[in-house]
Amino acid sequence: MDAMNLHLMLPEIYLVLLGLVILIADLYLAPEKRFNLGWWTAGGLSVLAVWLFATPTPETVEFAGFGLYRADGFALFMKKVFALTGILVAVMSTGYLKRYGRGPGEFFSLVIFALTGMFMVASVNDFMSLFVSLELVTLCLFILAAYRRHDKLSGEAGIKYIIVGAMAAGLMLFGMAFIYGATGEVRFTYMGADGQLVLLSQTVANLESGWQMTALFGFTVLLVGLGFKVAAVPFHVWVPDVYQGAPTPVTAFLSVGSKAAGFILIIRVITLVVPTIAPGADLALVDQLVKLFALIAGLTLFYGNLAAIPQKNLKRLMGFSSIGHAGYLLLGIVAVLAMKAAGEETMNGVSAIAFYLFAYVFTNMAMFIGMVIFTQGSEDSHAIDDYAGLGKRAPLLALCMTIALLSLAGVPPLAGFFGKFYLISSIVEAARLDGYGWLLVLAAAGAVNVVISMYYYLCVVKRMYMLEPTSDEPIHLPPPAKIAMVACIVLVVVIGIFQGPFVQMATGVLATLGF
Amino acid sequence: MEPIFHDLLAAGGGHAVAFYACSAVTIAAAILMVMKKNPVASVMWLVLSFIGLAGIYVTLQSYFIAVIQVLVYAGAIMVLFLFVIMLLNLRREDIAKMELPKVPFAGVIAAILFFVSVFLVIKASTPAFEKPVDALLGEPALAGDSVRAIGIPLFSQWLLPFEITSVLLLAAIVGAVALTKKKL
Amino acid sequence: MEIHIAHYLIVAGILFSIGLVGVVVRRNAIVVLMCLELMLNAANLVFVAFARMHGNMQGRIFVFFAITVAAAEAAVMLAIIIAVYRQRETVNTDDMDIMQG
Amino acid sequence: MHLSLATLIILVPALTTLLLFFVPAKKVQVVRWLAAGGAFCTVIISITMMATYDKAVGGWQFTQVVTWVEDLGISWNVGADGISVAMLLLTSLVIMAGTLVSFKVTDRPKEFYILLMALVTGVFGVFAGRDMFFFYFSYELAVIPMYLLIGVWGSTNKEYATMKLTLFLTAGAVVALIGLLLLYWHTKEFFDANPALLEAFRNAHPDFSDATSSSFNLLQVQYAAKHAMEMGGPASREFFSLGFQLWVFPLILLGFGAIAPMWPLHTWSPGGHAAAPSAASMLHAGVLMKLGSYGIIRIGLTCLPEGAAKILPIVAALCMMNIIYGGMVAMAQKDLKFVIGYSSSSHMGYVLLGIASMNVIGLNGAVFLMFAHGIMTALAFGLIGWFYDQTHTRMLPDLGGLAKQIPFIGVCFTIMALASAGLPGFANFASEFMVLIGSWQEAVRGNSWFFLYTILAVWGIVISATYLLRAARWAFFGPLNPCWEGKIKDADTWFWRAPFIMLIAALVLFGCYPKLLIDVIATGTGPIVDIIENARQAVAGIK
Repeated sequence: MDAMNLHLMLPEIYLVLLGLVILIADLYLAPEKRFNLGWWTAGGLSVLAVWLFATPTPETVEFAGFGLYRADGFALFMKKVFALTGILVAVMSTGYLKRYGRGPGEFFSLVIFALTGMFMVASVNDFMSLFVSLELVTLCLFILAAYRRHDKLSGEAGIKYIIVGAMAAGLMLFGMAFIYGATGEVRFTYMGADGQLVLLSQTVANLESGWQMTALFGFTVLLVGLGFKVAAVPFHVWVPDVYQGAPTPVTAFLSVGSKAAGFILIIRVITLVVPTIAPGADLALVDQLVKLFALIAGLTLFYGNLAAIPQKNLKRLMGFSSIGHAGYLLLGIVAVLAMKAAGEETMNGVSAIAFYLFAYVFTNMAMFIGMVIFTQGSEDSHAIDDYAGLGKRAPLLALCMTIALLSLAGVPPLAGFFGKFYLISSIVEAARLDGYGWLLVLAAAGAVNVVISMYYYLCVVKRMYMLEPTSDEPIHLPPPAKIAMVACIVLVVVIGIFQGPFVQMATGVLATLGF
Repeated sequence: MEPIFHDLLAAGGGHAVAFYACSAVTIAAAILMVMKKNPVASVMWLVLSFIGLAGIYVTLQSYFIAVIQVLVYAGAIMVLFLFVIMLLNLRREDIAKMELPKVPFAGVIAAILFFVSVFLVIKASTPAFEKPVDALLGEPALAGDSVRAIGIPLFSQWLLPFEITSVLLLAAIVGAVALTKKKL
Repeated sequence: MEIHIAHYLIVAGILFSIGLVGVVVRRNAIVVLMCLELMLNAANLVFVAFARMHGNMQGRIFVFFAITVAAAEAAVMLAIIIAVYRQRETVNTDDMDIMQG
Repeated sequence: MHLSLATLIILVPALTTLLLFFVPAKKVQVVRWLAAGGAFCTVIISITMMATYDKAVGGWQFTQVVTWVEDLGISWNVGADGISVAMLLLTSLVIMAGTLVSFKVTDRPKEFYILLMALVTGVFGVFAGRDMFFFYFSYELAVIPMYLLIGVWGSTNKEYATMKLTLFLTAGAVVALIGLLLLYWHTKEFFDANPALLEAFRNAHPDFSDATSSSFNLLQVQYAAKHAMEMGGPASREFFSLGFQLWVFPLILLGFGAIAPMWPLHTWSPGGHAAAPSAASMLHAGVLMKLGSYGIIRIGLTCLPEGAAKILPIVAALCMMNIIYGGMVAMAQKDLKFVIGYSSSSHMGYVLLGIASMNVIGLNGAVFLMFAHGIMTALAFGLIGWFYDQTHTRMLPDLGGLAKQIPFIGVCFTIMALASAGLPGFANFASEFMVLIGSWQEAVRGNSWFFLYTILAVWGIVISATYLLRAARWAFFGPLNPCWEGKIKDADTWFWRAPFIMLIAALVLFGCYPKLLIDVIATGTGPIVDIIENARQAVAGIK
């Protein structure tokens, strides 16, 4: 444990170097060639993705960076998700930036640095790295959200995002300080005095009740801070404005990357720091968290989906829908917590979240690539009415966006369907535990929201197919973006039909979740 | 310098006096920072608040942190703030009026709730926090709050977050330039 | 008169709450940023106090990172503020309401 | 790899859908004939299944099991028992007729057929599925294409109707999903607690020799339910207790009842039928509505028999609302499609009544009626679609005397109305008669409410005769509305007549010789009645 083990961190090192190469190459390239940096980025990230997918899932947890970095199955899985996200963001940004016409070097290097942060987030094993890496992610995203600096919306999005983001950082820091105060330790796993590996959750479990109370307060505040990052109600206020104002590729990046990073951290904190309590013991600590999260999950589901209904702007609608999806992912968290409260270590919730995120990447990215293609001019507005008659103007684009929307709504045989199925299944499993029968209400909420979300997604589909187009201008589909979009859609269908290998990938992360 | 502080604090009641004085300054300055309508005045009060906070760090015998607090916060960051305020040359009417419409009202309640919950947690866990701080003054673990004592773990055990921070600062620089440079 | 760790925590709680109020109440983006800095500092104080109690270094080192992050965040936020100011000659968050839900 | 017939009947429309994607949209004839070819293959397959189903052996035949998602215990687990065979035959006949009728569709025919084939893939999946996940998956798959089919190709308030329909059916599906998931986890707990039974299950079913405790396999759930119920009294036992069943059965009932459609969840159906294009409403009323009652029989009755025994007698009262209220409303309608729409909801009441009477003849009658009503209503919507395409109105007052212009359609429509009204010689008569006898038997057995239900149900038949014959008379007989003079074409070639003749032939064949189908159905319903009979004895006396 007490070694740097640099070889485990090669993906991150590779990413930093890639970012630096892009940054420096930008200086030496002719201005008109600079936009090719997007292809450099996509290429570099593709190499990384292939590398990650070729890496076998580790059987045991390996530590690097003096025990501050853990290389385990969950981290590897999430890094795959991030690498794919990065590639797709790079592909859709290239055309977008060409139209916008400025700053490709900085843009792509920031995307890569944000990815570096996400990679670190996936592997953190202590609160310090957690804080610093998460801030690296959000800092890059602040800048990217405000990147269209001559656009009022973008600036507004940047300011709103940074205020909320910094507030969340403050809350997280405050919470971590209290957990540190209770335990005297910021590492999730560390060598105890007797040379044994200790899990921070064991330390918390062994504390006296006053300190446990302190730790519980710390968890709550920390998780509230993370709630901002994943856009859980009532910490969602920034989402619609930031989603609408940020450049569309950045919105896509936010909706997948930032959310996944937040959920990774919640899972890490829950599995490594929140104690598992043996049956019969005093449940107070974790039980409170179950109730808190169940409430938040229910509110998030209903708020996100209900507020999406009256939206007139597609980006804003996607923002609210992403709140709804955060609600679904929180169902998995509740399931994990309830299992923990009952003293069981089965973590179907985690693999459900992992699967859902994996499916969500392709679905959401296909949708956003479609939106980037749709805006032909340099302006970046997305009134839903503009999409009227898209089925006639650009059949392929409309088909892909429809499939993406239906997958988001959870319709078979698409990836989103199985994701929701898996999550609701995990919460029903938790509801079977003694004393947690009320979780069925949450499962019902998840089910009801399938119907609500179906409504507003279908409203968009309706405009595309059932209304007449408002303009006859043909829509040109640039080949790279088109290929990326179609590839995503094919994957959405493939994952939806042949879930087996992907579920196996998602359950594979469970083995190394602990030590 | 450390021994001087140490002796002062160790003197009967010195620690308590120092704590209360510094806390009073910090809190009062913080309140004034929020209340002042002119951002320049706010910055000044914030600087004072941070200096007070540095004083509190001293009573905790974290001398090096106290120095950093003054240097980085009061020195560098606040100068940056002042610089931006001057640069933007805000017109008088733009200097925000403070008002309490409905939404901020909820925020005030949230803040009060937050403080109450901190207070309740502290009250509930009192036995755990019982150790008086001035009794710790002579404990050997704390004698090493020197640059060396912080530097060695920082560059060995905690090297990883340190390296991430370097990327973070690079990203911040790139971003700040990308957002503000006139011609890009 | 003995000073306990609890005293420090209460000071931190007060500072954090003042910061929170400021973030919500103030309309000037720069002042909001200052309030955010205050919140981070409150958290720092908790760390230092607990580091003192546990007698280990981790809390203090954490504070270093927190200060660094706060500095970087301040730089970026000021950059965004400048960019926004150039578009619309204001840094008042109340005026930022182009987007409506 | 050997593919069983049950697999084939799902894969054929799925492959047709996929192939249609790659046919250029301009080659309309290719698209049409490809779809018709696919549909024809399913007819061949389902008739083969019908002919080769071994009634002496009974149970599940044509089975195939392929692991799908190993970690969760999901498999491609298909087969057909007596009930499935009847339903698969129904589906293939209706889709055959539907594709032929839809040759008239000129607006984006490629997309139309893709959606139609995707929908029918889902329907086949439900009827042949033996895995709860696969069942649910197929069920949802069948719901969504309908949204676009109605929304794009429909008429009469289509946007509202299609959204309402989709949301209702999705809501039903997710309610049922929670019930299915509860069953899944409950079964897992049961097998975890009784590993010996898991071993016994594996040995008893060579197909599932590697089954684990977590499984969506319907057979495994039924096995668990059966053995759990032998382990103690309904109230006291640990697994599948009466309390559990009283929780889960309503979820299944409501979930599938929404599509059945059970009163008061039926409100989506008439509007949906009216808005849908011909082929869609044929499939919708003919087949999709049967998914609901099929789900209740297949999952509700077999896995939760005690819950069913307690709740179904109460539900029978709702069936009366279906029959009487649906019939009364149908009488007041002016729009011909609404008449048929409400009549569908009324006839589905008989199906539910048959299920609720929980005896051999009632259940056989219910399944047979599902078949007969499916064919009949598909015929009705196909015929209405035929002249609606030309008249662009279905309002009865605007029509009249059409038989002079389109004699073939008129004759077919009259036959349909007579069949639907329960004229002997048609499948509807035989099946409704069986349902009534079943209901009467239940009454004789001691549930005296069923006397009332039976009498009301007989009246329901009278009502349905009234409105159907009235509609037929109004639309086709009497003086011809002069504005249609020479404007509408009859189905004058054998090609256009084929679908209608095929459906009428099926009605007559099974009406005159019901034994052909009932013998097959009985092999499927027999074991279910046994299960439920045991459960009724177990819960008798428990309040």
